[in-house]
Amino acid sequence: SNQPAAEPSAQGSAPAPAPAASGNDQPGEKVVIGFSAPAADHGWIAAIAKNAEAAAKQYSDVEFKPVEPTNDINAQISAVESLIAAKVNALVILPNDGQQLNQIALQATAAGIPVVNLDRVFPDKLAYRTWIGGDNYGMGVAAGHYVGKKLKDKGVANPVIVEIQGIATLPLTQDRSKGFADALKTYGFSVTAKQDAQFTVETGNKVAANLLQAHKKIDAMWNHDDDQGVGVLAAINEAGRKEFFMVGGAGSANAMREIQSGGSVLEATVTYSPTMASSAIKLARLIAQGKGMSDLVENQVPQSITLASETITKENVQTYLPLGFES
Amino acid sequence: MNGVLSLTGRRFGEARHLGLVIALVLLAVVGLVTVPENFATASNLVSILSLAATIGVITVGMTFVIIGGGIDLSVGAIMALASVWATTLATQAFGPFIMAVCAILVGTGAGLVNGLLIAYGRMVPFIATLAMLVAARGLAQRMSDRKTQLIQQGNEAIVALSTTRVLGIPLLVYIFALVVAVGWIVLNRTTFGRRTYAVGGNPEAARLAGIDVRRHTMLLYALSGFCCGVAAILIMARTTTGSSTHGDLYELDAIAAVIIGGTLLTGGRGTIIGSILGLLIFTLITNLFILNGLNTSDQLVAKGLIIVVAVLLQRRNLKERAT
Amino acid sequence: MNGVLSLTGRRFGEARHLGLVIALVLLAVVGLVTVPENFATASNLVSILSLAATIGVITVGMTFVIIGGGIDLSVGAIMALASVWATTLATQAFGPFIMAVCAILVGTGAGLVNGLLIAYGRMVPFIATLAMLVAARGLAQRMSDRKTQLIQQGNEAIVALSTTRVLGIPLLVYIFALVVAVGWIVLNRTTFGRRTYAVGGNPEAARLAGIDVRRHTMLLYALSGFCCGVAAILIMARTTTGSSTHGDLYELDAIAAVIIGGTLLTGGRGTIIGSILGLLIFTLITNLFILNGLNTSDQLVAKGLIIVVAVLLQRRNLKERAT
Amino acid sequence: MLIMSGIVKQFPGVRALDGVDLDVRAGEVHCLLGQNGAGKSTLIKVLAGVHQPDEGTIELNGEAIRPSSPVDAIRLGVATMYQELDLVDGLSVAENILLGHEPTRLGFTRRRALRSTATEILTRLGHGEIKPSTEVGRLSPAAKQVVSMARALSHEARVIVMDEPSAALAHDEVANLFRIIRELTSQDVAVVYISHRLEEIREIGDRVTVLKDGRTVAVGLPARDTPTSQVVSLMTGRNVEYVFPPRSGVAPGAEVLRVENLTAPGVFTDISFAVRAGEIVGLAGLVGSGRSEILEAVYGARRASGRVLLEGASVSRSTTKAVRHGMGLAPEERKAQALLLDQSVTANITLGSLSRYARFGWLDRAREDVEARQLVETLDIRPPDPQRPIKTLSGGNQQKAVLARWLLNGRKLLLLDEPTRGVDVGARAELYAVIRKLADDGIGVLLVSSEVPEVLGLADRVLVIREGRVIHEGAATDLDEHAVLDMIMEGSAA
Ligand SMILES: Nc1ncnc2c1ncn2[C@@H]1O[C@H](COP(=O)(O)OP(=O)(O)OP(=O)(O)O)[C@@H](O)[C@H]1O
Ligand SMILES: Nc1ncnc2c1ncn2[C@@H]1O[C@H](COP(=O)(O)OP(=O)(O)OP(=O)(O)O)[C@@H](O)[C@H]1O
Ligand SMILES: [Mg+2]
Ligand SMILES: [Mg+2]
Repeated sequence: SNQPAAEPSAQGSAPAPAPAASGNDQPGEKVVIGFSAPAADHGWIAAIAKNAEAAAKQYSDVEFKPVEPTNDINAQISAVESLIAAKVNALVILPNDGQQLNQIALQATAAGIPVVNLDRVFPDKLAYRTWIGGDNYGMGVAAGHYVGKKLKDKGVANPVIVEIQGIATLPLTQDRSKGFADALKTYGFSVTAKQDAQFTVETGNKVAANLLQAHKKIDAMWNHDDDQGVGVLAAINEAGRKEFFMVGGAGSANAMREIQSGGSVLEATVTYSPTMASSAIKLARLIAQGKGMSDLVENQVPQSITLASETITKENVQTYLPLGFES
Repeated sequence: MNGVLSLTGRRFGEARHLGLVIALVLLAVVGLVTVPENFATASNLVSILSLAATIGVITVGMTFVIIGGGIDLSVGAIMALASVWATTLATQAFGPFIMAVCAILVGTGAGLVNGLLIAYGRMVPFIATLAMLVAARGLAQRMSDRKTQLIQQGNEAIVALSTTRVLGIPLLVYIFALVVAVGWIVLNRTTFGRRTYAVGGNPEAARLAGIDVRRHTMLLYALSGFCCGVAAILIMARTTTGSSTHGDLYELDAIAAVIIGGTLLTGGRGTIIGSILGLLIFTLITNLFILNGLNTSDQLVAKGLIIVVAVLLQRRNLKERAT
Repeated sequence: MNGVLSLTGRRFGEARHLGLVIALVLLAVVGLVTVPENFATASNLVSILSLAATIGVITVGMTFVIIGGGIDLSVGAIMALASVWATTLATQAFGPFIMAVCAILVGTGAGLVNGLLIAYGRMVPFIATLAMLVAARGLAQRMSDRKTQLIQQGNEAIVALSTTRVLGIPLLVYIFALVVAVGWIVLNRTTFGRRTYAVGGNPEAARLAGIDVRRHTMLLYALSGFCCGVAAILIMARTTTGSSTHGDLYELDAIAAVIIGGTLLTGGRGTIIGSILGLLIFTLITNLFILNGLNTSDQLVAKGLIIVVAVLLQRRNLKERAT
Repeated sequence: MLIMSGIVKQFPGVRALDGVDLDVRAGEVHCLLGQNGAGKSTLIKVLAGVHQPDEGTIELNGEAIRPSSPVDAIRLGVATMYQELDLVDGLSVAENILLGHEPTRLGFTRRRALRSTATEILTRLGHGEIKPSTEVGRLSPAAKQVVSMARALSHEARVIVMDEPSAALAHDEVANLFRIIRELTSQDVAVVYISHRLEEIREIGDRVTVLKDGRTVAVGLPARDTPTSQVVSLMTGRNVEYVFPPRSGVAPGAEVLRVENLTAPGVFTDISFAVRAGEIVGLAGLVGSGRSEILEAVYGARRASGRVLLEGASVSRSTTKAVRHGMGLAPEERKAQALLLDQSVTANITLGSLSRYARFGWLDRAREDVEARQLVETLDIRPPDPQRPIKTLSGGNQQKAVLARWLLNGRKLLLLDEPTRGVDVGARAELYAVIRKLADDGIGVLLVSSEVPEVLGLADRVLVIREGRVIHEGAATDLDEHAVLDMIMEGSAA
């Protein structure tokens, strides 16, 4: 059958992309899509890889060619080099660092291979055909508004706001923090303390345990990443602290369940959905086949697509739960 | 004359730890001065010990391995594998006790494989345990499908190790203390422990004295794996999860603690107490930084400097004693 | 008699490398079988060498340090620091040549600090270079404000090392080859190299033979730092950036390559060729995985197994020769 | 009681044992003689289960045995003191003595039993003053030798093998050792005794087996009655005069070395003396009297107050400078202090004079090889292959290579610490000749030896050291062995 499979994965972690209304999903010319991403030692990144693969499987005209995920820039460059050498029809790249892979993406483009830049952006627009990704700044803003509004409503003066970042050297972390700070500023608040963790449960736990010792009374906490959030929550429970509320980030299924059940300090999370990988594969296919997005008027796929960061709370968690990824 | 010699011998040991104790005290003073209201609280001290517990258990095993002339790079990965194995839904169905047993068995088993490769396959410990590091992490990822595995309802007994307190101290700190105590006794009071010094200090002499050096070496790695299994239980308790990302770079921290504690990488010398003091220094440094709100980059620079100063201080102290 | 003896002596050396060569050949065969159309292409071979170049340069320095009885955990961090320092806007204003000089000076300087701490401060190499690892990464983060620093227009000459090809091979591969060749010559044909073996093999004997062991030790770390500086230039060329995240865990890879190449961690023995062969094995493994598009977790497991098999194979080969 | 016959052991490239026979009776001291590299140590390692023989049989009390590991041999009643000290530095004296068969209960060491057993053995050895709790790494070489001996005695052995036990011992210690050996033999224990000192063989031995080039050349010679010349010619295949080379009679030249008030607290005090060109000055003293330390301090390898002048100029205290100014030291413990075990003989010989073969740091390996080869021939280092890793040479041949290191380039002053330790009779005579020739060529030599006859026979002038002080200085010809021993011992009992 040439129709996309109805249910892509039993796990449910890769949401089934809705079939396009037009004939875009009809099989076209056969294309090979190369895919390179960081190593999947993180729930979100793992979901990215899975979603990409699941999306590709839906099309009989797509040959999916992933390369070894790695966290070493040097090796990722080498991996993309090998994809260029294999003359794939389109490339989907989630770079470890957009700036550092810019050069190789330029080479790919120069070799006539359209590059779909996933999430972490290449600084040079010549380096990619289309960018699709999340809105890190917007994510910070969403969290900032939730925290700011809630504290304002409560009438807290000089609140203690604590921020647990992800990997500090990633540009996305800096964007998130900036959005958070900017949004808080509109309420006249600022971040009291921030520390960075490594996107893992254990580092989240360690940083949180120490932060809780540093601040005996906290009003609100934003944790950038729901993966490490599991560890953060464990530390909070261990310390028996309940006086504050917490906002998560990314939107893992686990965090959503926690929000849904209530009774936890975790009240909300702001999304950064790995579904973007499914879309990226779809876009790469369309570009390689020279098609446009059928819901749009344009004949070609747009140059950039930014996902909105949404705020999930107890009220709307029901609708988001199916999209949550297992961290 | 001989009396003097053996006396200096004992003083020497004390002086070695004295340097570490001085460094710890200095750090504590820094804490008291910079964050008086938060540092010397009972809850902060408990928090420091809880943070040190997981890696502390691993450090005990590592001390044995290094005194025995080896090195174990795979500790963090083995701990991750054990934590994942113990938290699969299949294992969790058997309840918390079996989960704990499973973690320990997996850890010991992986350690045993290390030991076999090194003792009987005659692989260099660095390479064998590096291979184990890579393979165990891969296996842990496969088993967990790269997902963090939550401890299910009904198995909270595991998490209780972290949340239940006796005399205000979480159970896992007691476990840590127990492992240290048993480690000390085994190292100092049993033939197994004493022979570890011989196997590490002069394997040829040990062999000539009739010790089965290979078997002993194998057991040392199994012991280290066992400690990783125990550590897996503790990390599961603390984070309420099993995950292939647990214990990242623990090997470096554990080895550093052992070496700063006065154990030579060449084997044959060292103490458990020294390793634990070394580890507490590292834990205390991190705690102080976060209490003071330093950012990570500055933390790193300061950490490097503190390590250098602590070691030079310790050396100075030693030298004064020696002359 | 003499002829036979020295022949076996030489054969022994060859046999050691032979094991590595066999492992390489086997991996190549796997490549030819699994991805015939992509593996044996010129562009893939060039790609392998480019990938190996950065860490290869570091491995040369590491070989010296380890033969000299030490260890250098700070290589990756020093490379990162050198790359960041060389790509600050202030440095970039002086043009590509000064940038390169700056990278080398920073690398050598950091290595010198290691050397001073170890040789004259008498710190254990493991701890001193661990402190440098931590501090250099922290400093690199501070300098770069944790941001990736792009090479500006006008300084593309640096990037050209990666993009310009002579006879189809990028310049940086030539630099790699040059460093290996010079390293080999220094180790095998100069007094410095000979003394390195002496200092690592028996420092007391070296001292009593009139070698200034401390000075030599210091120079070894400076040399390693110098190699990190050169590696920084190469990584800047390849990534077009300086970053505090460059070279993460390179220390493990470099040490592993050196040890798999037959150099003992205890010092006094080893070859540059062995180290480079060891490194190529690791690089080839990665390349094969890339080409085959294996799933990550399986790759890790396979990598662990391959390392074990390669080493056991090598040992077996040695043993056959010996008896 | 113990019969080894037709033992063959092949190492890569060397046939170390080529059909050796040994026949030891209960209650006797059976001496094993042979040149350096003859295969003595290898033979006893075969007996001790360290090496497996390629051919041959071993019979103990009429039973064929084939010890496959050291544990095996120990269980069969064969205890061994190896030539190279094999102790564990990080463990205590008591733990070293009983290593491998510690008294235990449920895996726990019975520490009191451990200590008392060790004390008992040490007391039996006449060294009750060595504390069982001392860390072995902190003992002097001599004390380590005692511990090593104690370990061999700790087993219920029927055969005790001693490989050059006296090499690191001084005169009174050797007497002590002999007392122990007699005690053992009176209990019907057989002792296999290896030494290069023929006078010891004569004193303690019952029968002698002589090895040459991995073969037995004489069995069961009576130790006391066989003439020395016969033993030596059996060992070497030629006649060697075990004599010291004649002193030249030329008056010594200008002062090469002057040492003034050299003091290292607790080790030696107020040492002053001079060495002239062409003169050999010997330091005599008990083990532990501080002679090695004096040598090291002169060489700049050990901190001490006072002045050291080389040809009138003060030398700063570093070994590098010492070597540059023309000194050379052949240290006492060759394995720990002198050798690069993994390296070739050549690399070991040229280590002290690398710059001689280098231009701008570039080594001229051909020249290096030629000169090393010459020295290997001059000193008769066997096997005569300079490319061989030095660790595969026998102990005595290694010692020769250590000496060779300083014969390469014009030294002004040589410091020799026990230069003939473990060197066989024939080679010894050659070494004496070499040392004398060096002096005749105008080099100053400072010699430390625990063998008083050696000091007296070789040196021109002798300093007697006791407890870190010079108690006598005078011409060697004015002294005899008894006079020196009296001076050395006097007061040492207190
Ligand atoms: N492990 C080894 N590998 C290779 N050759 C060896 C080894 N051990 C000993 N040999 C060689 O075997 C021969 C006999 O050595 P052995 O140590 O038994 O001599 P020895 O009689 O004890 O001499 P010495 O009096 O100098 O101690 C020598 O030629 C030596 O080089
Ligand atoms: N590492 C050490 N620590 C403390 N004291 C030491 C150490 N080494 C040697 N000594 C002491 O220094 C003194 C001299 O030692 P040593 O045995 O080397 O003297 P020696 O005259 O050279 O004897 P030998 O005949 O053994 O060479 C002894 O009292 C000894 O106990
Ligand atoms: Mg011998
Ligand atoms: Mg001495």
